[in-house]
Amino acid sequence: MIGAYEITLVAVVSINLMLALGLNLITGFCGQVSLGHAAFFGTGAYAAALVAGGLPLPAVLLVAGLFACALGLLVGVASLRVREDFLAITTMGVGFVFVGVVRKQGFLGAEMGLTDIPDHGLGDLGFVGLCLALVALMALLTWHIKRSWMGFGFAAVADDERTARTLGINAAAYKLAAFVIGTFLAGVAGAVYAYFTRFIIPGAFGFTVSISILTMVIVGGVGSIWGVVVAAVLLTLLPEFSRVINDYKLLLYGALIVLTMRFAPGGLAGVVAAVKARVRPGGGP
Amino acid sequence: MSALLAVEDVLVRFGGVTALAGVSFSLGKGELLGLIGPNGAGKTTLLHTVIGVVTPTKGRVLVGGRDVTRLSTDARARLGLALTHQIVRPFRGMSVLDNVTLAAGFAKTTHLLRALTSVSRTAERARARELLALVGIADYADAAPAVLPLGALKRLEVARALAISPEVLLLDEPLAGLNSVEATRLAATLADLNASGITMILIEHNLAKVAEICPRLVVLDNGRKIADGSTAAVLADAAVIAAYMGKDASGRDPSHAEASHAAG
Amino acid sequence: MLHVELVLQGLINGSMYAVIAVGLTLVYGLLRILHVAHAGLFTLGAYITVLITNATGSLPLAVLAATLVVGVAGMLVYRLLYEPLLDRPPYVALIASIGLFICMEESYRIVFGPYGNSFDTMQLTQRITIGPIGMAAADAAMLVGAVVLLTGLGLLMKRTRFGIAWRATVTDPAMARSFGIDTIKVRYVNFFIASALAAAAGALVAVLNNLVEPTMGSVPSYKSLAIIVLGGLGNVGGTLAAALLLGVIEAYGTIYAGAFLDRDAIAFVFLIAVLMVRPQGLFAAR
Amino acid sequence: MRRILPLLALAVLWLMPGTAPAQDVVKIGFHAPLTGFAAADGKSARQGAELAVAQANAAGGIAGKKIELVVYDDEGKPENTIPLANKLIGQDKVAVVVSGGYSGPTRAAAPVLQRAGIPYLSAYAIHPDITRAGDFIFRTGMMGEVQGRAGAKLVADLLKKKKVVIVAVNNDFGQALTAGFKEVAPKFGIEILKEHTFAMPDRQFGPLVAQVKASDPEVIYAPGYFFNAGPLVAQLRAAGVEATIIGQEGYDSQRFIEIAGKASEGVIVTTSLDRDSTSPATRAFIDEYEKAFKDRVDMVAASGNAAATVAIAALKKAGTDPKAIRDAIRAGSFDTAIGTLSFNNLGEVKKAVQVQVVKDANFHRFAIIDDLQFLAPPEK
Repeated sequence: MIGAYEITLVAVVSINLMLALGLNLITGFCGQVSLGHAAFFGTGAYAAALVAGGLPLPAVLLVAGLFACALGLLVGVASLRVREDFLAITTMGVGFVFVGVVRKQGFLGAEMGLTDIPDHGLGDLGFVGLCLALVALMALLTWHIKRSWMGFGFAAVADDERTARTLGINAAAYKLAAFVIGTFLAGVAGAVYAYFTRFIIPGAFGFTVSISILTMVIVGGVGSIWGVVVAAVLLTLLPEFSRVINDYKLLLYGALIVLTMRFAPGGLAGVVAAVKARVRPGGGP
Repeated sequence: MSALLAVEDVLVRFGGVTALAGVSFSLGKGELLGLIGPNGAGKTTLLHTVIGVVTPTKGRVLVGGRDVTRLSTDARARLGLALTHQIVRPFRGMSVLDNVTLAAGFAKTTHLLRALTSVSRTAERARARELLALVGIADYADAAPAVLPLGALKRLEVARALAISPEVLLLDEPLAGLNSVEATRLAATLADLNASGITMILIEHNLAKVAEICPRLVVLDNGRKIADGSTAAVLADAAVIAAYMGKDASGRDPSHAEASHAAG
Repeated sequence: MLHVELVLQGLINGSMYAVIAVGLTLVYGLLRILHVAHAGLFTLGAYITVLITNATGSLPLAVLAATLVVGVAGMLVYRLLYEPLLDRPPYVALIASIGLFICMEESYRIVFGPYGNSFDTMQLTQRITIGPIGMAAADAAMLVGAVVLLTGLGLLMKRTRFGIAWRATVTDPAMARSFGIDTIKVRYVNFFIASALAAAAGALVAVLNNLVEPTMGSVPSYKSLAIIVLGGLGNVGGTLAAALLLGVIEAYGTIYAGAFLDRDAIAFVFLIAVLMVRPQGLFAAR
Repeated sequence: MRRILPLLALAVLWLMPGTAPAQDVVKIGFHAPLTGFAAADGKSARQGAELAVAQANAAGGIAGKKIELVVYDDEGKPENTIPLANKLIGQDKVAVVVSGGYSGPTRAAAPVLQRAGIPYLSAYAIHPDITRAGDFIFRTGMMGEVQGRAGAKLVADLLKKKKVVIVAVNNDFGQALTAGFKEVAPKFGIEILKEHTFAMPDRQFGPLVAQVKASDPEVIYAPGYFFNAGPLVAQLRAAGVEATIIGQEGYDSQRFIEIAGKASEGVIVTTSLDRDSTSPATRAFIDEYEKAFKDRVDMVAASGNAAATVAIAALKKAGTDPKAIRDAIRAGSFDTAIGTLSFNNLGEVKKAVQVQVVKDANFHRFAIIDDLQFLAPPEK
């Protein structure tokens, strides 16, 4: 039976899926490790909260996405300047600065947050339908990008940026494209979040959110769309199923990450690829 | 008529070390230039300056008369420069065929919007297979680079560079590490390509090989150009011999002798 | 007068950052691992210090035990987690490290409880005055402790065989091996020293706050990453300078920028601003 | 493949469903941050609520039925609390829900419970929006603003002091308290010399202490939690700052006194729990809690206990019909560990503010602010 619990759970999972798909584009496809994805998520949520009163829902989603990707473009341009090692920490810094600034701004509600975000007017099932449709759209978009020449270029940049350049690929433009598209998706996820909780507080977009999204991408297997989808669903739902072991939940979550990295650093996708290669010895190289 | 490629008074410093100390030369269309010199002479740095991986402290690089010194590597690649790496750098996450296919699709990858809207790789795959066949590694097309022997990887470098249809091919020791049969075959391939109209600069240690295929040589020693001319003339040059033989055989400028020692 | 105190307090905080971050930069310099779990070892050091002091009544004994146990724990982290991941892309070790850090924080919460622990008898409660400047004895201990530890580390790096071996290994591991340096041993010693420093920092912070908590490593975990980047990754002297500078900047930021920026964001505003002007960090990376 | 087996085993372990007892019970839903940054408060709130349930069960339960507390971890995350509230409603079929959580999760759950028509009691979250979700939502704790007002009254009326520096934790708790304090400060002629904030994870306050010292106030009004307050108070005193320090219910834990040591002596806090109360409900709570959990009581535990006590009393009176429970809460007056509670039209609690002072390493009664008109929470 599908009750309100399942429906709201699907919404939570969907939001995480949107975030993970967007980050997979940046980190998975294009190799740019970002520890600040929650900042774009938050930008979308705040933008949506501010405009939701005056605009129809599709426009709100669009505005949220655009605000997030404007910040994404800015961060992308900035991170072109820093060397690869520094990128993860620079993006982490962006996350902290975002929260640190938002929590002091009166017009963003400061610590008390923004409240009275209007109802989406779709009803519970309609809202979940919207969530699923957005997830499907984003999955399709990233799937298309992966098989397009843009995805081919991303793979080259992720693999060896300097060599990609010598083959005429404008690595900077590709990285920016990844940032812009990935953060747009995060912004849309932010709008969905705002409609879902109907109030937002700075604490909801902190470092731990960025970490958990990155964990989904990496446990799924960087770059693998289905792997990331499965990981996002599992990692979001496992704590739900394990409420009985409340106290050990986060410990097990941490252990799962450690064990995955230690024994299957390619994530779920890597495990499946390895199993496939063993099952069909002729199939692999 | 301006030269196809010109390097003017290029100075490169890394920290306190001068890697290139004011090197100039130019290259006409269709030439096959050998770039030689002892280890540490600055040959690779020179090619990297030409392709834009290294930005010179001073001096200019011109392609077809246009100053490209401030252009990015990828922009220069689009102007027709291609580089093969001395230490092979295949994309390790892609098959051999995809390595070359990607390069063959340079017209699509150049524009982001076009890249986003193009999916088909058929034409580029066909072109890539041709190139793999041309350099003689068609059999490895579906393999991962990790399983290829060095000789095949060197050829992959060449095939991939050729795939972007360059006007000037910058080859950084493509023959190093190959056995003599492989080296002879690849050298012949390169000579054929040159004959078909591709301009080349070839860094090579094996003087005999260079002498065999390059009509003209530029010699670097300790970041300076010490000779530039026809192969026969250069190989007879006392300074070149001194640079290769170590301590001065001809009583030239002592600072230079010292430098060549350091570079050795 | 206020400014003297602000600078002084900034240096005290900065020296705490320095002792934590220097260990992190040692690990990064050698292995290119962003060792987030370092902050978990810092917390472990703090817990051991408080628990053993309460059990035996001896703070020095407790600190000694903390540095030894945590040093060994650091070597175990290297052996069991990082070593098998060295040939993987760097983010694999980073994520594994984050996972380990979560596990550590949760273990502390489950084992020691969420409320935190304090010394039964507060340590170093006296007040020291030098002319017009006064500070708590605990603050002085932090400053002196940091100077002693970092000077010791400096001497170790400059004057001893290990220091030479470490620097050689960092510069060129293959070359170091060909000179007969046991680079594997260097790694273990490196983890021991870095982790022992973290434990010492934990002990000092425990004394300073009279409070150790499961989550006390959270802020150091990310702030020390910012510091080692500012210091030029792997540059020990640069890390020290960046830590002290950040301490002072935060001290001023807390007072004068508090209305529009969170204190924890100051470090990153500073970091991003610096990286835009000097992409290699405040002090050149090696 | 063999390497993956431990992972699978782990996953299976994780997925094992909780087994709810099948016998006839009355369920009270409960959520609190059991993991994450607020785990300490989560644990206290949970123990407080569990104690209330255990005591009620020992006294025969509700009409012969046992009470079961269904506990979930909200992790302090609003978005997680929405499905969780729905689960409590739809699957656990609870009659009433108690929040032992912070404002974010409680704000998220309130509209869900309101829509489902399940009464919801917030134990100590301070955000004004919580009760605005509707008539099924109640708060047994004080609103931040109300407590802030009480703080100002304490400074001016009871201590007769004027020059104040505010040093507040940078979150909704600190912001609400500061707002309440500042709202009435002019009326009392209080002069606010400076206002600073610190972050929740901060334990080192050197620069703030230096600044406070330079401002030379008579009173330091410092909203925060025991883990901030312990080091803050110790560092203020170590720096020779003699001003009176006013804390709030966030300080109200024995841990504060342990951390700050001697420096905690004389610190005055506004809170809900009166350690010197002679009320049987309060005495029973303090004694039973310390016996059951081998730990000293704190404000959060008392608040969790009080909210659960109200829920149980309403269940006893009204049975398990949610509307009847709501009406019982609305109309009733409840004797709890934190005093006698009744509710206004908005569902906000009407009660006195306890002022406690630290003396000889224990909290003791300093005063009670019971001007209910002055303390009146908003009705809308």
